Amino acid sequence: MAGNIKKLVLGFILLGAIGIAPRFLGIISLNMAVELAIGALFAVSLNLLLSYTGLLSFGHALFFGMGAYVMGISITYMDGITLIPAILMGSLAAGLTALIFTPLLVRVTGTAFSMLTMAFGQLMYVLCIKMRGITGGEDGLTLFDMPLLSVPGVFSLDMTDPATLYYTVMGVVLISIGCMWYFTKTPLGGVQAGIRDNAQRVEYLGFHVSASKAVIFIISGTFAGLAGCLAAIFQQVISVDGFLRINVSFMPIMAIMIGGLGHFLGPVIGTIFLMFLNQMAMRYTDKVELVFGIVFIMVVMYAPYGIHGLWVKARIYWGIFRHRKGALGKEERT
Amino acid sequence: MKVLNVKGYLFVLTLLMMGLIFCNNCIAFQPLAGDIETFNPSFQYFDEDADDVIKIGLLWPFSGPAAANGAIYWLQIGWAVHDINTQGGVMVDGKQKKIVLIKGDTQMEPAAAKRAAEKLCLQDNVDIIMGSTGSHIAAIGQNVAAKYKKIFVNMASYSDTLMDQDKFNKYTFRTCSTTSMLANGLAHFYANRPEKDFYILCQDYAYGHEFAENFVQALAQVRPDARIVGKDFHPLFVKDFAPYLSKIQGANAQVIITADYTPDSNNLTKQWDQLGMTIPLAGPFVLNPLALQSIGEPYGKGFVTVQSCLLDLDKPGNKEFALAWNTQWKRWKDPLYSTNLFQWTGSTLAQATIGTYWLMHVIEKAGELNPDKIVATWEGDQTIIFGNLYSMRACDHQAMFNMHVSEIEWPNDYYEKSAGPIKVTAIPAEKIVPPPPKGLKNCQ
Amino acid sequence: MNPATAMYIIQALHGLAYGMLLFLVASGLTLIFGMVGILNMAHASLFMLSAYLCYQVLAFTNSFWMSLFLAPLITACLGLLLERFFLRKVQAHGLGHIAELLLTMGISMVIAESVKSIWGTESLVISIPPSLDGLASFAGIHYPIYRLFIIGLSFCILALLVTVLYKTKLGKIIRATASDPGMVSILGINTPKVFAGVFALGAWMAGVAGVAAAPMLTVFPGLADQVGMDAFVVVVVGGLGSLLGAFVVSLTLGELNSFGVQFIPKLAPVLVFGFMAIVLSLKPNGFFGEGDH
Amino acid sequence: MILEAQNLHVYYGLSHVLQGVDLSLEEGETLCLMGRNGMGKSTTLKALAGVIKPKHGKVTLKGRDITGKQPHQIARAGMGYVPEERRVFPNLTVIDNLTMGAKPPAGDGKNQVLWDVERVFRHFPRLAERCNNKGANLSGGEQQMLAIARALMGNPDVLLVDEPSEGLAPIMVLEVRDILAEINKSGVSVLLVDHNLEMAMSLAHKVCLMGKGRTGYFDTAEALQKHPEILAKYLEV
Repeated sequence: MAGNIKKLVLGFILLGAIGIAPRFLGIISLNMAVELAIGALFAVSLNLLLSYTGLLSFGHALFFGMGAYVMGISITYMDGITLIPAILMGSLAAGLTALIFTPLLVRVTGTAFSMLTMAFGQLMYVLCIKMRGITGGEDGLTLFDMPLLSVPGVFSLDMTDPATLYYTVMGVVLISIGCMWYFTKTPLGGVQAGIRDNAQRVEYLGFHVSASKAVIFIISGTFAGLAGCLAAIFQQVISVDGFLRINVSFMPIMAIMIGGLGHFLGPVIGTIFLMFLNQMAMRYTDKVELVFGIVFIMVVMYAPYGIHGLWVKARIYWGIFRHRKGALGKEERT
Repeated sequence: MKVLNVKGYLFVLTLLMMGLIFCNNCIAFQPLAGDIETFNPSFQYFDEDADDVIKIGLLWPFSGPAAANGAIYWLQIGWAVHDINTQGGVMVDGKQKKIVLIKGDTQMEPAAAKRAAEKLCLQDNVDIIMGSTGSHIAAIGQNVAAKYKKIFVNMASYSDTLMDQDKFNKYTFRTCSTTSMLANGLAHFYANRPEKDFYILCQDYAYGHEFAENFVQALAQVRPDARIVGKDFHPLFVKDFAPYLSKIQGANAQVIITADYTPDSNNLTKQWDQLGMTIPLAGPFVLNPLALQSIGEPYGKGFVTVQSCLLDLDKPGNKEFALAWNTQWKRWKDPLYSTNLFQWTGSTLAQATIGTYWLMHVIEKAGELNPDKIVATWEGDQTIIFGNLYSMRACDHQAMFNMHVSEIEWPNDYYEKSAGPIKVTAIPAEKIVPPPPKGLKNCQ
Repeated sequence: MNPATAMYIIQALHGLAYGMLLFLVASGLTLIFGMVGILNMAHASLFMLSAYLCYQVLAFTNSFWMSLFLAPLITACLGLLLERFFLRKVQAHGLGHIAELLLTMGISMVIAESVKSIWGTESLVISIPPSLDGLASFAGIHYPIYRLFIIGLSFCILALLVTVLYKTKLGKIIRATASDPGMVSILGINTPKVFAGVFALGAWMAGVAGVAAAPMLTVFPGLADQVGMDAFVVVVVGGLGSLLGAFVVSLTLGELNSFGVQFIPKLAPVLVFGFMAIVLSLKPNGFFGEGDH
Repeated sequence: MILEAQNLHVYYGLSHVLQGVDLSLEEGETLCLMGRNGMGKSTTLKALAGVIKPKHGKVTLKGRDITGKQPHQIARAGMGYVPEERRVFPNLTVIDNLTMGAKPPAGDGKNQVLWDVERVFRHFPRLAERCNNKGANLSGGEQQMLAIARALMGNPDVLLVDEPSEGLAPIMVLEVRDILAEINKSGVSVLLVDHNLEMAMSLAHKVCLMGKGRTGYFDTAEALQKHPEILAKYLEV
């Protein structure tokens, strides 16, 4: 109970900090926070799949890009559309793509699943380049005339203003992550961990493994699509390199690994760490890839459960240390 | 009239000289007049904290897979900046100001590019941004720059649509050519040549298609009897060009028109040689010293290259620059810059240098760093650098200059051991520059 | 000869040359996967490194044959070290494929960046050795000798590999280890040593491919990604761990590529990934894949 | 004493599976380990073969301490192990399955007749018939024979056999029993785990009964047959 209150207080402090941040941060830091939040949402959506069903997707950029492209295309070709329907269309399109692929995907596991997702991701990448007429090819779509995020007569927000963008993205990301967290606590969400550990047992419990996998795959895809929409709004350019390349799929995997596999908020920590690392590396050297490579190797070798794992370990050691100290203290007293 | 006439050049040159005599303050620097011997591309030092400097942000990939590209522009712009700095700098606000270059690493990724551009604008507080390879990156760069009212000088992105009515903003200038200028230049070159069967082999993306379309259109106008015997678009970074080349051989083409750049162009040249082909390649990037060196004698003799600033060693200004560059190159030890690729300047390797000199001339003419003043000064500005005339079209901010086409010669007296362009044909700007986009309001 | 027939023959040869080169890279990758269950993302980097080493050895000794001997040897040693000091330790964590994936990706980044620092970012000049330069002519067809050499070399290595795997006791041990390493260990065989050996063998083959490719392709820091993706597709479509699958799919991709260019150039880039997506949709473990790893 | 285990403790994660197993096998004997399901019989064999590491305890083979050694080291020291699942290599032919693990006996092997393919085929005529078939194409009984034969090719001094009769037709059980008897007669000590009481009793010189991760009753087979109530206590559900 005390732990819960502590967490609640911590949450409120964090929320407050996010709320007042624009007063203290410059545009650069604000934009970095936006980028971070989008990256975190994308990584959490992938983590939903990875940590809770043990399915590693190598082609999650497919959904990220699908969301962005559908949103971008609807803005470019549909006159007078506002942002909210465009975003909805983007996310739903990503979810729909996931739905279309589910019959193929749910029947495979392990490496085959990773390979199949990668194949579709790459296929989408190539197709987007080929369909130059709609997607703009390598140059992509530019959204320099961003429509307003508005409900007519209620409110209207300008997404080119950094602070407004910041609040909007933060709000959407927090709500989305909250939704996903809530999902993991529902009975169906609980089953996902079961699928990862022992698919057969889940079948015995009366849940259909394939259907459960399909549901989580679609949810994960939809939120990845939403992250893509936000990224497109932020960057104002939707290009294959920025949204569909294989690196885009790898980044959230890295974030999950670094943050800590199997922990819901691990990817958020991982995204923050990667962002920070990128900034530091850029400041001091041109060899950003070298720094990243070495960090990945170190993480896998010495902290296989990422930052969260290190934290747990540290707590255990701290516990042992305190226990010993306490014992010592008692001895002294007696 | 194929070559711009010499009298015209002399006239403008005289005017310029007279201007120098009468107005000492107007132009404080001259290209190549500085202490270029102390220039070292690997260790360019800029005193960023000094007061009264002109800060220029470079928006290029300096890390990641495309880092080589950033290095090329870092060298070119650094050259001009070093030259100007050692002459005391640029006369602005009544003071001689030195130039400081600040890297903004795009990593060739849109997200990183946006971050880098914003950092340049807001944190480093640069006065001007130069960029950028990759038209999607350049689009982001010019958009961010316009948002914070910074001049953006596009020196490396050729896409015609980058300055169309949707993307144009008044703070962006393009000093390099567009894809259609390159293609038109090449087509005009073939107007009076015997070859008439062409095969087009381009990269399968916007740039390649744009080039091919423009070439075909221009060729149809200047050479109605020419035939396009085949057209292929290959994906970026092809491993093996052999299937394409064998197909071309079967099509009985006389020239292969290709807009490919490295590494595709290198690979193409290499495998062209391995298959024992004799049909010459023609395009903007076929003059790559590394690729030509690797195929051995006769080093791609007969290839045709088209470039905005192909240096003509018969021309005084050009020759000076080329020789100064070559002398310097012999001293560069860093593997980044010591390869044959950098042995001679010209073609892609001179474009940004010239653009930098031009920009500095404009700043000096404007006399202040206020972006609106610079915009007003640059629009319609004309200048001569290394003997070539450059003018800025006011309505869409596209640089206008002659396009240069040449056959590659070997052996030759000028380029030590390597192949090079000898008799350069200048295609006059008015023939090749596309009409300005109609939607822009100044263009009507 | 009839030009059409000549075209078919030449395009088939082009496909064979590239397909066999691809097979050299992919077979090492699939061998390692079949044995150790690791999808080695650094494999293509070893291939690239070997191409660069070929350049360096050429610069020192001016002998292509020397570099064909030395460069693969160095990459094999490097592979051995990677297995011994990195992968084996990570496998002991028991985190499964994702950890190995991240590790090998990290290694590939380090290799790529080291290559850039040592040899620069521009493409290197590696000419075809004089003894293999020029065209061979038969029945009115002219074909580059070097490409024929690549085809021959690849077949030699394929023959060597098949002999070792199917005719020697070592081969039996390797194949048995691929299916059940625990049981092999129970029979008194030091499986970690077998793993290391196979890893080194795979790296060696990547090395040979690197040297063979160096004069034919462009040696630049993106070479790993360029060929790596194709090799990856081959391994996945052919069935992870299946040598036969790698062979069949390499040749299929090679021929698909050259005849695709000849007849349906517009679809050529989509072809590879479309092929992969379709095959995997129908057979998730690839053409010749055996169960799930 | 050719094989001896003292106070073995094994954990699977947090569950304490073996809680003190003591065993001893005399040279040339067959010892049968019996008990109900889940009492740790297979685990004991695995711990002896080195497939899992005991947390406490000591195992000696021919007087040498082999505790905590790698499986291949233990095999080289003279231990043969036929796992419950047989684990025949499916992609190798019968003959390849046999030859890949063949090795000379540990030590000097002075009073042993060497096992080679010929001798194995004499004992297992069924395998000789199918010598070029893939492991995956064998029937259950043939796989069991192959697994035993494969272990013999390593010329072990001690053979651990886990549930050889499981899932076999009665006629095959008899065949397997005869083979095990022959093997034992040829000088190999056998440690057998099996549910088939009849077969176990006909083979075993000694019997060890296990309950809840511990060894309990340990005596000769004849002695046990006089006390059916003990057998009932350990074996009946």
